[in-house]
Amino acid sequence: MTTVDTSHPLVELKEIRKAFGGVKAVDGVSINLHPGEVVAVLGHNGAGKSTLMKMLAGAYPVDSGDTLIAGEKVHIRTPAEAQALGIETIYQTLALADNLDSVSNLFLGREKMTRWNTLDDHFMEVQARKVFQRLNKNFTNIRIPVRRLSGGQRQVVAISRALYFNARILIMDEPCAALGPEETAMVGGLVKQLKADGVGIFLITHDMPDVFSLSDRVAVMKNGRLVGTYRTADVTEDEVLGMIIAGKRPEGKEQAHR
Amino acid sequence: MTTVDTSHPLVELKEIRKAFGGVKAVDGVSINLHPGEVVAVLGHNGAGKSTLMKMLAGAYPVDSGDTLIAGEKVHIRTPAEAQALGIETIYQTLALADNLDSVSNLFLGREKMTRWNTLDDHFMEVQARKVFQRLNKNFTNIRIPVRRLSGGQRQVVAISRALYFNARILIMDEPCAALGPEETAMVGGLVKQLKADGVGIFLITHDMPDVFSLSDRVAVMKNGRLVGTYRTADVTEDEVLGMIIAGKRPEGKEQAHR
Amino acid sequence: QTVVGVSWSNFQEERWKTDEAAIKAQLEKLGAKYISADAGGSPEKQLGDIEGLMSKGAKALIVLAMDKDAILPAVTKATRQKVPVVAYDRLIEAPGVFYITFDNVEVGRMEAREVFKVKPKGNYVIIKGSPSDPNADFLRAGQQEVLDAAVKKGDIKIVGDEYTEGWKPEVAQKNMEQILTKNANKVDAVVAANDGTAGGAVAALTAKGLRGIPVSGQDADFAALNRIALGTQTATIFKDSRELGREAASAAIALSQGKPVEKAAPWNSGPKKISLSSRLLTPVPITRDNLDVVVKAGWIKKDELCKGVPAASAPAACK
Amino acid sequence: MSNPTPGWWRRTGVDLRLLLMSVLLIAMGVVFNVMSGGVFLSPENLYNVAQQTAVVGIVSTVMVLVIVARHIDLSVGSVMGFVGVLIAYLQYTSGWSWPAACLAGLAVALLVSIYQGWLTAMLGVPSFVVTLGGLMSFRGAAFLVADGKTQPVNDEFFQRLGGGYDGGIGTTMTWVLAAFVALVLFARMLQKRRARAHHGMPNEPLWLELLLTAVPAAVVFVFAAVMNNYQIASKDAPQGLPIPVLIWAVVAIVLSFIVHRTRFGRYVFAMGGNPDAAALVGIPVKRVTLMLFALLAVLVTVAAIVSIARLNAGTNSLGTGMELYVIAAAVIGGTALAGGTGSIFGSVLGALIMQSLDSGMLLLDVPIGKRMVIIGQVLIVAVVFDVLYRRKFGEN
Amino acid sequence: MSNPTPGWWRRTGVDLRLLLMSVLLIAMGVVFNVMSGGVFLSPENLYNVAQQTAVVGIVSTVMVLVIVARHIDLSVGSVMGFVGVLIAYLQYTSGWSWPAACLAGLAVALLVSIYQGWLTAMLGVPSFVVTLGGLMSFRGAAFLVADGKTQPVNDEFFQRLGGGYDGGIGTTMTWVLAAFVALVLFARMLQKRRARAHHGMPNEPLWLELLLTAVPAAVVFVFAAVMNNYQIASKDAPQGLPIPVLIWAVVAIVLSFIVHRTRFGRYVFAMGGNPDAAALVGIPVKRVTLMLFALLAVLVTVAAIVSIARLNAGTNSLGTGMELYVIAAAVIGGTALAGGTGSIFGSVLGALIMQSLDSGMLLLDVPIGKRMVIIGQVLIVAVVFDVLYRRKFGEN
Ligand SMILES: Nc1ncnc2c1ncn2[C@@H]1O[C@H](COP(=O)(O)OP(=O)(O)OP(=O)(O)O)[C@@H](O)[C@H]1O
Ligand SMILES: Nc1ncnc2c1ncn2[C@@H]1O[C@H](COP(=O)(O)OP(=O)(O)OP(=O)(O)O)[C@@H](O)[C@H]1O
Ligand SMILES: O[C@@H]1[C@@H](O)[C@H](O)OC[C@H]1O
Ligand SMILES: [Mg+2]
Ligand SMILES: [Mg+2]
Repeated sequence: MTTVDTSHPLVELKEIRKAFGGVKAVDGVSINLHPGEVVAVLGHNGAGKSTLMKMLAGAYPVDSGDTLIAGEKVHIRTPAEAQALGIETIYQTLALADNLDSVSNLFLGREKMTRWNTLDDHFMEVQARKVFQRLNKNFTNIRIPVRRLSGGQRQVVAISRALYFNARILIMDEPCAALGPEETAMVGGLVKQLKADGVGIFLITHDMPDVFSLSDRVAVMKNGRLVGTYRTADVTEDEVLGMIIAGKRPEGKEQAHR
Repeated sequence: MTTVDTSHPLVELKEIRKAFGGVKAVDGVSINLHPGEVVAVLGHNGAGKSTLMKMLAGAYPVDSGDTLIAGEKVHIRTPAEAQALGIETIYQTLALADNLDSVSNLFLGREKMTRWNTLDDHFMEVQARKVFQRLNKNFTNIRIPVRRLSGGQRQVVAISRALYFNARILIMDEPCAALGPEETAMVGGLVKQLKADGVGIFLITHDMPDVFSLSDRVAVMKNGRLVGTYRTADVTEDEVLGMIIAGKRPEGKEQAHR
Repeated sequence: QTVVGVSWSNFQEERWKTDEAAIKAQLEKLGAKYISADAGGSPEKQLGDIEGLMSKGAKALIVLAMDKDAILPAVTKATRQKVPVVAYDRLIEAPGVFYITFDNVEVGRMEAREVFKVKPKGNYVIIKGSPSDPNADFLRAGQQEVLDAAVKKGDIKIVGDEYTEGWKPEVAQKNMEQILTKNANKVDAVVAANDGTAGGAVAALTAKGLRGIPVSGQDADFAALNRIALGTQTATIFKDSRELGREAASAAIALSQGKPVEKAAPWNSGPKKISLSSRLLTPVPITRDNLDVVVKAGWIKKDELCKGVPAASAPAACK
Repeated sequence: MSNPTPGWWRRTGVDLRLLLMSVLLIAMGVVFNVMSGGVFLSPENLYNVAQQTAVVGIVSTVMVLVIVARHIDLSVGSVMGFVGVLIAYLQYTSGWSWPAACLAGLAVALLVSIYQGWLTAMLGVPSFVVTLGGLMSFRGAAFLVADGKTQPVNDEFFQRLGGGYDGGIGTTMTWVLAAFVALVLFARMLQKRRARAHHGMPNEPLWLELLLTAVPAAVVFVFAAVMNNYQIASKDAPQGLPIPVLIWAVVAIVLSFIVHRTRFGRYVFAMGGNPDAAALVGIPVKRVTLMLFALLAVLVTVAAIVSIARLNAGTNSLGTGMELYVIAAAVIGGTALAGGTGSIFGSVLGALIMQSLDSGMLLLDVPIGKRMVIIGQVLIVAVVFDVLYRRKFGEN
Repeated sequence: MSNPTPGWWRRTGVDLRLLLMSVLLIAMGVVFNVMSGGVFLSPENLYNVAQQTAVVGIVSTVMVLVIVARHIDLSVGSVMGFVGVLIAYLQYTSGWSWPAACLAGLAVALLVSIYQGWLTAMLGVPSFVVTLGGLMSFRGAAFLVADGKTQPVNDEFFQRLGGGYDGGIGTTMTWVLAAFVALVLFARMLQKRRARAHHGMPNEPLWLELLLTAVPAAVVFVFAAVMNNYQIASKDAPQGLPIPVLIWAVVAIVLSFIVHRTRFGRYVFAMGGNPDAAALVGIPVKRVTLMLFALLAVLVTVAAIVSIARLNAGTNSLGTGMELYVIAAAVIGGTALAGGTGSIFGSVLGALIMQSLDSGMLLLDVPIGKRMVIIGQVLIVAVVFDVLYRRKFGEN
């Protein structure tokens, strides 16, 4: 779908910093992402994973540091700007407007308009139906407020948002935290398919099996700092846990930036 | 700690039902729990797990069905009544008052009073410090609003609430969902210790390794109904997944009610 | 330099601006200093205001009371501190108070009388003042005195009698509309509590094309005088605030110096029958025929009075 | 079914709650009519009530949006008073033409709204506080403009904007308008069917949709007929639709359109449903908030113009306490103070219910104290009904 | 450090925000004093300001709790008017003794609060709506009680409750009270140190705690001295503390105690912080809400008594618009409308700031229009300060 440019990393984050009041939530983190690659971002609670990703997504401004997309320096100040760069995000908190229906939520912020510049609801409904089908065959009540949907259906809507708009870069912040095993497997399949399409994916998760079955590299954070970045194939689960818990780099293993 | 009465199950839930508007969230579920036993409650998203447990915890009234605690029929109408019966709950949503500090939250609803019937803050602070230490050595800023704590610290407070008051029956609704691996391990250790003390535990989780390492029995729900209850040792992971996803009982295996 | 404190009830009605100017000017002439406060319609606040004025060193007080009973604590405090009090425009019935007014009951009588002159028979509508302003009831009482006999005789039928929340003209308008509808527009005269409410009533009448129905008010608001010139209102009661203000200021100064007030007379027809030293000025009913009075008095300029009045139908004062 | 709202109604797109409210309004009308010996439902009284409601109704429509977006504006009454006196002052004392004065009033209202909107949207000061301050400040400002003096407005054309003697649009225009509205209703219905068919979506049976369109069309015609039936004794033709009511109707239709068919409307609802999510999906929350306050300013100015035109004067007390009635109308109409839900048409019904109650009791000579007691309790009853309705149909 | 509030202040238990507000209040006093040629800080004026603030101040203290619990009460002004007129009516027209009349008034206030509290707590109707209805209804009821007629109250003892000529407690009592308060402050400090030591918790250095206790004690003495310095010309002894201020002080202290030392207070804050959590941990949310409304009723009755005693009359306009000032005082004092945060002492400062501003401007002859404009803007400025302060110190 997307043209894959391999001369530059898709995303380069350089020395990114962010503090809240006195808390250094993200403290000089550098990390990159290539097309068709899944980087798992790991770390203890409060390590700064979500904050780092929210900066890339335009939800928070960075305090300092550079962001490069496909080799070009960018300043992402709002979520809309991130979207314009092809960055889509599935937030840990889902970010749905509970009072609107699934269709409206799917297109929220990027509504399809008719030629008289009014909302093209019919078009959007038809499209939405197709997208939701990909993840869940039984999801038909797409015209009731999402507040009334089950946790899994809500997550389907959130994931569909990120899929529909042909992301180049996808941020998934614990997308399966609330999902049952079936839906989790579905999301795993999706990740693999997007990878094949050349999308770059940051995947935040606490689930080790997911890390090893889906990611190409792991990046571990602790207390706002990056412990290290390794090829997933090079490290063992214990070594990853060691990094998360003790911030200890595995001995004799080389870091990998691609 | 607690005297263990083995002649009756600790908890017997019989034909419990609950509907919201038109949705049958829990539909004729019977399940029981013995002292020193861990029953894992499993099911897809929206299966009705939290709703079932909330009824036992007094957060929702039951529509119909009987609840027996240690062989005696009870009507649990409020969380306070459940607590009086020795039922403690760690809610999926944590249930903390964000503007109060950790000490106040620990004792919320069950404050220690001085002899003049005023809050005994000093006593509570000293006690709280001890309890929190059990789960996390580095947790010292217990006098700031919990809103400012990290996700993991908040979970520690929620879990401590359930521990401090010597539960006979403990309900844990996805207690590790937001926890990092270290804290998750800690909670696992706790579960084992409580088991040894004779506490009965309902554990809701989506995590299969946890199910197999911690639980004595599994109870699987689908669409509000109980699929079946088995000894964990009798079933395989695939059989459990089959029950969750397809509602299919494993062939030739016997259900276990104790 | 004597400091005189003036406590206003509220400034919503436009006339008080004129009163204030008159008091100020007279005090200046007498070499005294003017300080003031405005209670914004709240009796509670007015107590505080008077306390404030005394802290500021007022040696005499002029008080336009929001509520004649609720003002008493402040007046008591003042008299005990030997600060003389002039009850301005509205009665304050406490020993030692000097009362200077255009009697509100009398104003009510005049409002009714002017309309009664034109329409001695027929369906009357009474638009009362604010239900939370006791003066509304004094006015109403005066009106009743005039109309009572005719009502008893059956010549006059009161077909509508409504309070007006907060003296708000738009409320008077709505009430008038409903009264008209209720009576199938068979209304022959309107007695309104003041010019603001009269304005609302006139707007309601005009909207129904009911012209020539007598309407009266009080205060000689510029807008009302203009309506009289235009012929949409019949009468207003002109309480020459400048005279009132001037006399009140002089009285305050005299009292503060322990001197008697000129032309003062004893008066004891208040509800409690307390005898007060007083000065009652005569309000002047203004109709189309004597509009020149307000112009000659310098109350309003001719061009303001006659704004938009077609020459053909202009009253004498506009010619 | 997972959707507990009575299925049939939902499919037809009819809001059962509003339907019940309409029934209530009609019932109230009938009761008052009987008690007042046929006066309440007379064309004249209906004409009055419609006019009396317009000012509150105009501001209520947009208050719905403000509340939906989780804000509130307590300053509408004071700002309306301020702008109203200003417009009257510019005409009467400064001698400006009425269009110039109105534009100046609008400009000032916009400044006020930008100031308050900026504090709310940019600084994050709760709108309750900002507009509570505004309620006090602008009441003072209303006094300062003309030093408390009543400012008559005499321009005859301008006065028609407030209804009054020449303030109806006449029978012909009224019929034309009614026909036009009916036409639009049917055209929209057909266009919707065509679009659904085109996208392969199922349609309801034609007879049902025809019926559902015919009912509102009929209501429009009945209303037109009533307005065309009221004739002032001294005039030779009936009034037709009063201009303030026309303005109110246009405002309500435009706002309904904004809610249902534009991005801005959808964003306002999204912000009310989940402000954080709205920001995260890229909605320019601050800009939308500012635009909302600006829209409010426009309609407050319109209301101010109608008010002073109706009263033929700008007085410094104009609009005192109006915020309460405006908010109450929105709330009776089903707007939830927690944000995220509300309906423009509901606010129209809410305003009509309150005003009918007031005017009806006036006809029955219910004294002022009792009137206030009853109106306050009706507001509560309406919301209790709303709460129970939502609970019953599992909305929460 | 993870706690961004300036560390030193936090350790000492001093609320920096309130300290800054106190400084603001003092600064305002000094400026007004200079501009008014020494009148503002004269004992007489301070005595007046303290008295004038008492009624709003009394109701504000409990409004803080209501807002903290995520509710609001817009009906306090109307209910106060209603109860006030009723108490006056029972004394004047029905000839009851004042204690009997006050008890009857209290009973009625409690009924009102149970009604409104029941709708809010049991039915879940938002308190904004319930009390908006109450605002309208009870204003009407205030009129109905005595048919709009002002009811004088003449009992001399009763009148003293409102301050006034004989409404001070005299110099001796004032000194005794001040000494008593100072004593309690020090005793409490020592007791706290002993308790901490007993539980093995560290204490701040004694000199620091002594200093921190000495400052409020000194303030109390200065205030007592000022009140003892004001003598009405015709009396032979100074006034001492006015009774309304004494009542306000007692109310504020009792409510502070409730907030910090009782279950009820803690539950109110927990409900404001997270209503769902409060219910889940077993807090009887409905009961606490009802109790809160009942407490409000008690203090509204107290305020009504002080008001009519001060006015020597109950008028049906009593308390009109008071809800705005009460809420504003709470908000200026740092109570967040979103619930969960607020301080009783803050409301005392908030009420004083508003009243000082008003009285100060009165002394400077600022005309009413401008005064209203300024007061409204000060409210906004106070909250902007609050918002920026919280943002700066990472509260959000
Ligand atoms: N809006 C905020 N205001 C203040 N502090 C914040 C804010 N957001 C995050 N923090 C703090 O920043 C740190 C990093 O938080 P972040 O949410 O990025 O952690 P995380 O790695 O995503 O943790 P988790 O696994 O729990 O999702 C934490 O200490 C948190 O308390
Ligand atoms: N308060 C409520 N009002 C209406 N419906 C509810 C409510 N709570 C739960 N439900 C519905 O009841 C069903 C069961 O929900 P429940 O929370 O018990 O599921 P769960 O098994 O805990 O799911 P999860 O794994 O997502 O936590 C769902 O369909 C849900 O939408
Ligand atoms: O002059 C009137 C005054 O007497 C009344 O009390 O308040 C309204 C005024 O118009
Ligand atoms: Mg996170
Ligand atoms: Mg659950």
